[in-house]
Amino acid sequence: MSPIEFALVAFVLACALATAVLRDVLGSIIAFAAYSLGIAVIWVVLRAPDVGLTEAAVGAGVTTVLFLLTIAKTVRPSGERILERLDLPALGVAVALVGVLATTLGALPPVGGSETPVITSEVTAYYLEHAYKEAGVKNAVTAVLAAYRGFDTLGEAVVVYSAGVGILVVLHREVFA
Amino acid sequence: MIDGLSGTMIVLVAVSALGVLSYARAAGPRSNPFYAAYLLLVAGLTGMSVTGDLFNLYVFLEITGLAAYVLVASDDSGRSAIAALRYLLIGTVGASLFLLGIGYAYIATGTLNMGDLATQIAEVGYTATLVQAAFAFVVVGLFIKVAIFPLHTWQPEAYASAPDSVSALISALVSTVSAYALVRVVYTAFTADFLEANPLAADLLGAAAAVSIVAGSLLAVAQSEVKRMLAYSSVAQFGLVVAAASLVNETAMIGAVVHLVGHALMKGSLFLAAGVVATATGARTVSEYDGLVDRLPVGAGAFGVLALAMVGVPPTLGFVGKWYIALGAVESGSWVLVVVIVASTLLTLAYFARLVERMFFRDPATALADEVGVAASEDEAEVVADGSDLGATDGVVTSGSDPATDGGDDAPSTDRVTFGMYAVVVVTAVLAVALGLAVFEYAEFLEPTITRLLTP
Amino acid sequence: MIDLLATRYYYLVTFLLLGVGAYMMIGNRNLVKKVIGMNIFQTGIFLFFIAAAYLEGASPPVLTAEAPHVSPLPHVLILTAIVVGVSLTAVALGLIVRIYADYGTLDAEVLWEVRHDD
Amino acid sequence: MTEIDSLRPLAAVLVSAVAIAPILASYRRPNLREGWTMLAALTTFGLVASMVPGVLAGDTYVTDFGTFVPGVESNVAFALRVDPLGLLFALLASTLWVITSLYSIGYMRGLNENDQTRYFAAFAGSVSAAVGVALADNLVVLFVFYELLTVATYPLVAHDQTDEARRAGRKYLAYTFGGGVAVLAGTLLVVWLTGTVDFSAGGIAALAEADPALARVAFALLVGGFGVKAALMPLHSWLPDAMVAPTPVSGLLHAVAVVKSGVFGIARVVLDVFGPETVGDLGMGLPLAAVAAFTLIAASIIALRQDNLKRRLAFSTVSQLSYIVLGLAVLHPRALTGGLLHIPAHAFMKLTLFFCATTSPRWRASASACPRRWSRSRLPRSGWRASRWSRASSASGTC
Repeated sequence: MSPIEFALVAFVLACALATAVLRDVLGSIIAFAAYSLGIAVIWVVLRAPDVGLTEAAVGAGVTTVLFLLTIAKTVRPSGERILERLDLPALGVAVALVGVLATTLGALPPVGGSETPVITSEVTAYYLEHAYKEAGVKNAVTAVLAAYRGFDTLGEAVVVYSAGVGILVVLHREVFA
Repeated sequence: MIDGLSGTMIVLVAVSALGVLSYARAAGPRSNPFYAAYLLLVAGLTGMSVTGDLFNLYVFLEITGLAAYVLVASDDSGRSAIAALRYLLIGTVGASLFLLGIGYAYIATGTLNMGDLATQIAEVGYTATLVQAAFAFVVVGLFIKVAIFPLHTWQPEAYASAPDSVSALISALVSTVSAYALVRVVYTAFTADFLEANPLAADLLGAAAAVSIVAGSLLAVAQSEVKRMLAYSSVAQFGLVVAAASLVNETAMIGAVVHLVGHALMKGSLFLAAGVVATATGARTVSEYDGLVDRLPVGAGAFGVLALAMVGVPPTLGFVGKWYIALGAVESGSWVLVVVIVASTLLTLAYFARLVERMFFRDPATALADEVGVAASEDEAEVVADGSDLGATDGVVTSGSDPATDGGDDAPSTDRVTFGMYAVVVVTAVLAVALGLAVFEYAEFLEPTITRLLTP
Repeated sequence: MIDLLATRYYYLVTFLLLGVGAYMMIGNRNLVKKVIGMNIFQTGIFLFFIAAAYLEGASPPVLTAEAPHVSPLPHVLILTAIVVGVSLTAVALGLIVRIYADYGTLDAEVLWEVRHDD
Repeated sequence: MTEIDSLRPLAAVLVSAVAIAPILASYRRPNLREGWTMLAALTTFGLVASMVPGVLAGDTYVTDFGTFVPGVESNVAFALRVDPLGLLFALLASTLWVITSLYSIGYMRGLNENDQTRYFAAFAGSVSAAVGVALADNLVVLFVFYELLTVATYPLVAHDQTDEARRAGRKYLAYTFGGGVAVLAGTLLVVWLTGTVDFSAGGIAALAEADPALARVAFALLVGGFGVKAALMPLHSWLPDAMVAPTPVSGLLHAVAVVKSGVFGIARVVLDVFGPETVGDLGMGLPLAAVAAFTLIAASIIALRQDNLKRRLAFSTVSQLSYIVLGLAVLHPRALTGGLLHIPAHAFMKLTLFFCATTSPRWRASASACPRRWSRSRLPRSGWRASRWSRASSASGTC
C-alpha cells in the first residue's frame, strides 16, 4: 500500500465517519461531498478514470446540490451539540454486518492480482480485444457501455427518466396537462 | 430468455396490469405522470421477467423499485409519502445487497450471464466461500424485495397507505416478480446442485419460509385495518412460495408457480375489492365491514369468494397451489414443512373468517352508529332494519338500490364505483375459482421448463 | 493476517463503508442523513466492483494505452449503478420535501408517532 | 358388474349448485325463489332415484373428467361414481331435502326470519356438497366436497346473526376446518405411501404393504379429520352449539347431511381406502371402537342432563352416530350392515324429532325438554308424534 493510497483511504473513511456523527445536516452534507471527492480520486488510482469523472460530477456535484436544495426547502436542525448521540442498536447491526462480511475477506482474491477470475475471464479478454474492431472506439469502457451492454445503459436511461417522472408524481407538478 | 416460467410471468404482468388499469381509469389517481410511472413499472417488471443477465436484472429491479416507490406516494397524503420513503430506503438496501451478491458471484467467476454462471460456479465449486456468500446476499436482497418475515417491515405500511389501484398493482406484481427472480437466480444461476451441495442453504430457506408463514399470519390477525391485514397476509403467502422453492422438486416448483399466479390474481383483486368497498361506503377497518353484504352485496360477495380462495378452499386456485406445494413437501419428506403448509390453511382462515363473519353476519346499524365519518350508510342501515322487521321480504331486498349511489351522499363524493371497477373484481373472483380446475393442463405445459430448471 | 489486510484493504474499506452506511440508515433520526447513509452504502458496493477490476501495474481500459489493461466491465456496471443511485436519491429527497411540507419535521421518530395518531 | 359412463352423477351434484343462481336472482320474489328450491330438490331427487334400479342390478354410474390435480404415481381424476354405499347417502340427502324444503318454507316465513335468500341459497349449496361427498370417486374429490360442505353450511349456523350464533359459527368453522386440515394431511400421506387415492373395494392394496407406523398415522389423521364432523368425542363440542341454527338446518344438516358426511368419510376410509382387513392388521379397529363406545355412553348421559330440547337432541345425535362408527370399527360384516342401516334409520327419526321439537314458533325461544311444558295439552299432535318416534327409535334399540 503506497502512502498516497493509505492517506486517501484514511481520508475517505474519516469523511464517512464524519457524515455519520455530525449533528448539523449541512456539516454532514459537506463531509459527504468531501467523501465523494475522495472516492472519485480512489477510482482514478484504481485506473477507472471514467468512473472517477462520473463520480466527481454526479456524486460530488449533482448529489450535493440536491441535498443542499433539500435543506433549503426544509429545515436544518442546528443543535447545541456538535455530535450525534450514539445509537447502540444501530451500531450493533453495523458491527454485525461488517463482521459477517469480514469472514469472506480471506476467500476474496488479492486486489490487483493477475490471477483473479475477473481479470482472466474470457469476457474481459473479449472486450479488450474486440472493442476497437467491432465498436470503433478506443475507450473500451465506452464500447462496452454503448455496445456490448447496451441494455443496461438503456435501463440506466429509463431509471433517470423514472426519477424525473417520479419527482413529478411525488411533488404534483402537472406539466403535461 | 423466455421459457414456460418467464412466459407465465409476462402474461401475468400484462393481464394484471390491464385489469388494474381498467379499475384505475375510474378510481386511480388521474394524472399523466401517474400513468407514466405506471407504464415504467410494467416495463421494469417485464424486463425482470425476461432478462438472463444478473446485472440487467439489477437494473430492472431498480426501475421496478423506483416506479413502485413513486406510485405508493402518488396520492396527496403525507402518510403515503412516509411509507414510500421507508419503502425506498429499505428497498434500496435490498437491491444493494443483491448487487453485492452479484459482485461476489462476479469476483468468483468473472461472468454475469446466468447460463454461463451455472457452468462457471460448478467449476469454482459449490462450497467455495465466495459462491456461498454470493448466494447469501442475493437471497437476502431478494427476500427484502419479496417481503419475507423479518425483512418485511416496509411492506404493510406501503400497501396500506398507497392508493387502492396502486396497492393492488404492487401487491399483485412487484413481490411476485421478485419471487420469480429469486427462483430464477437460485435455479438458473446457482442450480439445484448448489442446494444439494449446501443442504444448510436449503434448510435455511425452508426455515425462513416457515417463520414467514406463521409470523405473517399471526400479524395479519392482529390488524384492524383491512389493507394492512391483506398486506401481512402476503408475507405469509410468499412464505409458501419460498418454502416450495427450497424443496428442489418438480411438484413443489409447479406449486410455487401456480401459487405465485394465484396469489397475484387473488390478492390483487382483494385489494381492488377493498377499494370498491372503501369508495362505496368509506369502510376501511375490520369493524367498519359489519353487515357489508346489505350495503354492497356484489362487492361483499366477491370479497368473500376471493377470501375463501385465499384460504385454499377446494377447488379454487388457492387450494391447487397449496396441494402441489404440500405434495412436493411430502415427496421430499420434509415433514416440518408439510405441517406448516397444511396448518397455514387454518392460519389464513383465522384472519379471513373474522372478516367474512362481519360482512355477512352482523347488522351494520349497531356498529356504524358510533362510527364518525361513515354517515353515508346511516340511512341505508335504517332501511335495512325496517326491511327485516317487515318480515316476509328479507333484508337483501332493500339493498337493491344501486351501490354506486350509496357513497354519493356526503362521504367521498367525487369517487363513484363504476362498472369497470366492479367488473375487474368480479371477473377475478370467478377466475380464482374457475382456473383451479384448469391448473393441471397448465402444469403439464410448465413441466418441461421445470425439469430443465431442476436438472442443469 | 497482516498479509491478508495488506493485499485486500480495499475490500475491507468496502465493508467498513457498508457498516457506516447501515449505521446511518438505522441510527440517524434525520431523514436527510438516512439518505446520505444510503449513498455511502451504495458507494461501498461500487468500491467492491472497481477493486475487483484492478490489476497491479495495468493501464486504464483505454486501448491507446499500453497493455495490460484493467477489466472494463465492472467500470461500466458501476457507471450505471452511480446513475441509478443518483436517481434514487433525487426521488428520496423529493419525498422528504413533501413530508416536510405535510408534517413540518424530518425527525423519523416524531414522524412515526404522528403517523400512528392518524 | 358394469360401469356406465353417464352424466347423471354430475348432474345430481350440479343441479342444486346451479340452483343457487336463480335463487339469489329472485330475491325480490319469495314465491319464485321457493319455487326454484323445490324444483332443484325434486330434480336432484329424481336424478338420484333414477340410478337406483341400475345400482341394484349391480351397475355403477361414472362421470370422469380426467386429471385435475397430480398424485405421485397416478394422477387424481375429477371423477364421480355411484356405488351402493354412495347411492344410499345421496338418496337419503336428496329425499330429505325435498321434505325439509317444504318445512323450511313454512318455518322461515312463519317466523319472519332474516336473510331468507341467503338461507335458501346456502341450503342448496350444502345439499350439492353433500351429494358430492356421497358420489366422490376418490379421497381428493371427497375432500373437495367435504370442504365445500363446511363453507356452505357456515352461513346456516351463523344465520341468526346474534353473538351466540356467531360464536357457534366460529367454533363450527374452527372445528371443521381443523378436521379438514387433518383429512388433507392424511390424504397426502396416503398419496405418498401408495401413489393413488382412488377408492377400491377392500382397500388400496399398496397400503397393506406400507410402513405400518405411517399407515397408522394416516388412518388416525383421516378418521380424526372425518371424526370432527361425525362428532366423535372429544371432537363433538361444535354440534350442540350449532343448534342455534334454524330448526330445518339443525334437522337436515346437523342430523343428516353434515354429521353423516363425517361418518360416511370414516366408512369410505375403513372400507375403500384401508379395507377392513388392513385396518385389523394395523390394530386400529379396537381403538376406534373404544372411542365410539365411549362417545356412545358419555353422550347419552350428557343428553339426559340437557334441558334445552335441541341440545338434548344434539347429544343424542352424537351418541347415535357412534353406533354407526362402532359398527364400522368392529370389522365384521354383520356389524357393518347394522351400522350402515343405521345411517338412514337415524336420519329419518332424528329429522322428524327436530321438526317436532319446534313446530310452534313460540317454542323456539325456550325449547325445553322440561316435561311439564312438553305436554300433549299444549301441542297435542306434535307431542304425540315426537313421543311415537322416540319410542320407535328406542324400539330399534338406539335411543
